[in-house]
Amino acid sequence: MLDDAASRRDLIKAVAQEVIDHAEELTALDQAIGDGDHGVNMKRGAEAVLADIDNLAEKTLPEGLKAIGMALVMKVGGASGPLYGTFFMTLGKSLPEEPAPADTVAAFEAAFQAVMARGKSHPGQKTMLDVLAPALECLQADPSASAALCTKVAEAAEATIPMLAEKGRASFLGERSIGHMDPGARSSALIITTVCKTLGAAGK
Amino acid sequence: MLDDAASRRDLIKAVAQEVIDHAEELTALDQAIGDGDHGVNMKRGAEAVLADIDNLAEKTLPEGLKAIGMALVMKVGGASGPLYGTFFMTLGKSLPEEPAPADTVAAFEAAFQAVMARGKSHPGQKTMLDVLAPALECLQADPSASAALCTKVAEAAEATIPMLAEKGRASFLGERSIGHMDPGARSSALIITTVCKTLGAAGK
Amino acid sequence: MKKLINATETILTESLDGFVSAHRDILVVGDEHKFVRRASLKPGKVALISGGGSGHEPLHGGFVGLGMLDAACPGQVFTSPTPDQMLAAAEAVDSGAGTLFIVKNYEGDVMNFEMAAEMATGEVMTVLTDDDVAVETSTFSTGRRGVAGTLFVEKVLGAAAEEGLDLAALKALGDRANAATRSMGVALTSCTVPAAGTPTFELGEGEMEMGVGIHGEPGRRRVPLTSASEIAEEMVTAIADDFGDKARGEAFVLLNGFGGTPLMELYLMFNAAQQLLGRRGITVSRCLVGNYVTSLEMAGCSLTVTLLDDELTRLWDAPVHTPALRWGV
Amino acid sequence: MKKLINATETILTESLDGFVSAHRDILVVGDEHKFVRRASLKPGKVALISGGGSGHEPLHGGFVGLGMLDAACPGQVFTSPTPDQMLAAAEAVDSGAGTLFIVKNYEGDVMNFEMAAEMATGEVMTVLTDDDVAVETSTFSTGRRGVAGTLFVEKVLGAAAEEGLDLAALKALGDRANAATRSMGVALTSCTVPAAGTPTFELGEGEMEMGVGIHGEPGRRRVPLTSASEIAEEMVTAIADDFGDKARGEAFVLLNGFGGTPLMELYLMFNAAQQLLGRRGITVSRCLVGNYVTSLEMAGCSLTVTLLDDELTRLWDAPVHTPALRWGV
Ligand SMILES: Nc1ncnc2c1ncn2[C@@H]1O[C@H](COP(=O)(O)OP(=O)(O)O)[C@@H](O)[C@H]1O
Ligand SMILES: Nc1ncnc2c1ncn2[C@@H]1O[C@H](COP(=O)(O)OP(=O)(O)O)[C@@H](O)[C@H]1O
Ligand SMILES: [Mg+2]
Ligand SMILES: [Mg+2]
Ligand SMILES: [Mg+2]
Ligand SMILES: [Mg+2]
Repeated sequence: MLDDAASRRDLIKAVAQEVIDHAEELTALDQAIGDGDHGVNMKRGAEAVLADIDNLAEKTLPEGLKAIGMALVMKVGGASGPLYGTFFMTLGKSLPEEPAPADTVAAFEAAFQAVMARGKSHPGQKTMLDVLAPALECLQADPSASAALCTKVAEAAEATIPMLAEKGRASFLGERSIGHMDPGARSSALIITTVCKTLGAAGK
Repeated sequence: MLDDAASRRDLIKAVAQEVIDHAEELTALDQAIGDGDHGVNMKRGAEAVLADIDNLAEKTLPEGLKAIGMALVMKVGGASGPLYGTFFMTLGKSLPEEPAPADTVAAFEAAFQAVMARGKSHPGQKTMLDVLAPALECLQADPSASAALCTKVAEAAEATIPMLAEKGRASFLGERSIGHMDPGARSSALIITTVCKTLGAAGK
Repeated sequence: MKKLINATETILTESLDGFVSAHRDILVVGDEHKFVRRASLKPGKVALISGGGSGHEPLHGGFVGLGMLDAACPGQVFTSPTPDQMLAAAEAVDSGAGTLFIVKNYEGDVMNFEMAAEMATGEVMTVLTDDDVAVETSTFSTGRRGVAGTLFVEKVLGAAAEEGLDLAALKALGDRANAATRSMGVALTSCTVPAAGTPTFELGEGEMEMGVGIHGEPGRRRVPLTSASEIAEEMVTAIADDFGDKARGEAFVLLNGFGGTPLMELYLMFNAAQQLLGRRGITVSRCLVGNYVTSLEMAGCSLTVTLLDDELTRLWDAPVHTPALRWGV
Repeated sequence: MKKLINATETILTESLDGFVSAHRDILVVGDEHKFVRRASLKPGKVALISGGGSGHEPLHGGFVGLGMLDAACPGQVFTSPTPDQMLAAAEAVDSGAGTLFIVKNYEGDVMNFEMAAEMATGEVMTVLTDDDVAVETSTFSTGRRGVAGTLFVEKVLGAAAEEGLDLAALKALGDRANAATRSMGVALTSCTVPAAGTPTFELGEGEMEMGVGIHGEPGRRRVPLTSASEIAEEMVTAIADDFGDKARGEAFVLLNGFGGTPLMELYLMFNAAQQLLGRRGITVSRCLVGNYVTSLEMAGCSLTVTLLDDELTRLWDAPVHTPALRWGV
């Protein structure tokens, strides 16, 4: 899986494009309970990754992920930059060059822990962690259950709607944060779903 | 005519009240081709006059007019303050204590000239002068033709609509000043009409 | 209308109370709020007095202090002050060397200051500013408006008065500074006079008012909103064309916000204007970017260019200590 | 969206070009517009670096210069800058005495500065500002936001660094200044992030957002617009209650405009706030009224109160020469 540059390139391309295509939706979500830049931020990161895609695809999977993480840290800014950056950098650091399914689950868990450490946060606070946590559980239950994972993350993003934000800008809203989907949860769901679909379509 | 304090008081009251009642209309006219304060300015002047009405009515007609003019100069500001102030001050300076109709016409003419001098302006430039000038003509033709005067000034104010402004803020608009009534023309018409009606109603 | 006020009748006095209190180290307010003046006057100096309708803050009150104005008379919003205000101010700050009125060329201001000058006892001269090239004078008899360039005139006159220049020389200097100055403005939104309660004009979502004045009075023409560079180009062209052959050498530039435009955009406009001026041989050697001559909350900006000579540059650089401009002290 | 721009992608760089050009006597811009810094550094002085999302101008770039910051890192509009910016800035201005980051307490800013501190080679300490009492901390774990009070912290740190205070002492001073500072804001209109193109929030004609942040992020509650005095009362009460027993004595007050409110209204609000503070035994001995920590073109204002002691007052009064604050030099 992802053992040649072309397939890595396809995956990077698909995920970046999905983020760019949903930038306005993410911004609209952030306008409701944040400061209205999440889509713009993620798009800037995705464009930076696309601009360097050939180079990134040439790298080994771990090195490529680290480089993507660093690009996000240096380009996205805001809260999501360090968080997604940390996620991908840790993923890269934790994966062997030719990962078995169990390695992927372990790396995902390490990356999830690193995001919690960076954000001083945990699931239940209406953030991207509320998508990453169930995704991890799902992977732990069955690393190859791609369809189940897609369903799970979509539900998890929806499930942030009735939550009360305790982290991120939405937390300043208190009770008024209830009733809106968390933008970071939505972007996480988009990314995970696209990864699943792209790998699934490639039959991998 | 106007030879007792009570009748002078009634006249002052009627004119000031008419201006106050039309403040919003005058402001709206000034918003279209000026800076949106003519009604506010005139109202401020009228209120200052009302606040001192007993004192003003006690004075002789010439002295009362001079005092009204001075109050307008010191309270109205803008272009209309010095112009209306000059008009009433000159009227007061030019009238004898018990004016005959011819004295009134002469005083009106003097006041009209003084406004032109103060404003460095003349009729035809889309200003209050375009009401004052036909009013003077009308008075010169027949000093007692009160109904004709009322019709005349109303028409004259209307007639400023198609004019191109060459004085006052509206002049900055150039061609775009065409199609709107001049606010100062409207306030002049209001004042003259109210004077006629009040004196007429009092049978004087 | 959404404003931080208590009542439209008391805006001016409440605001002035806050203003003089915030700057009580350098300013005092006159009886009945007729004027604000420098707390400490310089004996033997010509008194410089300006004023005009309120709503252009920091102009003029924000320019009262060492090295600039001695007093400023605030009228109601967008309405010229009245002669009693100038008379009271002149009485309070005239130290015997005469008084110079600095008046923006609007008929209301001109007539009210004129009446004050006629009534004043001491010697009075007047400098009229009329820097707004948006007004195409030839067609009308009112002449050009005095707008943001007035700041430059007040600054150099203040410096020269501090140096001891006499009344006639100051009058000549003021006329010269004004003659070296041109401005042009654009509005993206209207403003609302508090007592009127509704916007002075309406601009569509995609429109701008090119050549707007500082009272939200309409401008040259209403056109579709274009890019910052195109707007800067139109302003620079109008100003440079008006200067004609003289348009070259060192200049002072004021990129002035009307109140509702973020500083970020003003610096962006300054950047565009400076480049365009450079291409025409005008080098910006002194500048100011910010909200200095405003129209309440109107969005938009004006560009002012003054062609400098050594004397004007030296007077601009001279120390100043007012609420809105301060350096060298 | 009506803005004086060319393209949303280039606003920041074009604006920064104009900014450093207008202030080229005191500032330079770093490679790739990563930061702006003082043109002349003081050897042996602790380097003070701040930064944050753009759109709050003059904060922070406008406070770079003698007696205040050494460098500021501008992020995209309302978006924290990235660690490479702080690293590049630190490299450019660190003269060996260590670097102090001054960071407004927003998770984005905190995390990005934190990553920069982890990656930096020299010694780095951080002062977090969190003066916004609108955020009722007890219920949430993010803590209070850093808002307009940051200006005061940056000013006194700048003065103390100029005097030669070492890194640890500056960190302690910054924490103390922040702890003595409280702010509260209100918005009458929203603002529009250029890249988003639509207003961040919608407020009805008769509504205001009480306790708003400086990013147009919603506040404590949306309530009907009331009078200036009532708004001032709510702000003063929130701040004084939060100070508790300490709420007395001399204070610095910043009546800060968010960008779209005329100076006239800001002075009026200052007047109201000063009176209300006076009744509670707080005397305004130092103040600033104007647009200093803005949210693009948002209408509204914030009140900041810092309880002063002799050291803070002396440091506030010390000379400063930056684009937005200048005195004593
Ligand atoms: N401490 C945190 N831990 C986890 N996720 C967070 C945290 N703070 C913010 N987020 C996520 O980041 C998203 C906002 O990202 P973005 O809008 O790009 O940054 P900013 O809030 O700085 O404007 C939120 O929707 C939330 O999912
Ligand atoms: N030079 C002038 N001569 C005669 N009337 C004038 C002149 N300038 C202005 N006006 C009159 O004054 C009116 C405007 O008054 P107002 O709105 O109160 O003052 P301002 O124009 O200073 O805001 C105009 O409608 C016009 O009739
Ligand atoms: Mg955001
Ligand atoms: Mg008017
Ligand atoms: Mg007016
Ligand atoms: Mg943000």
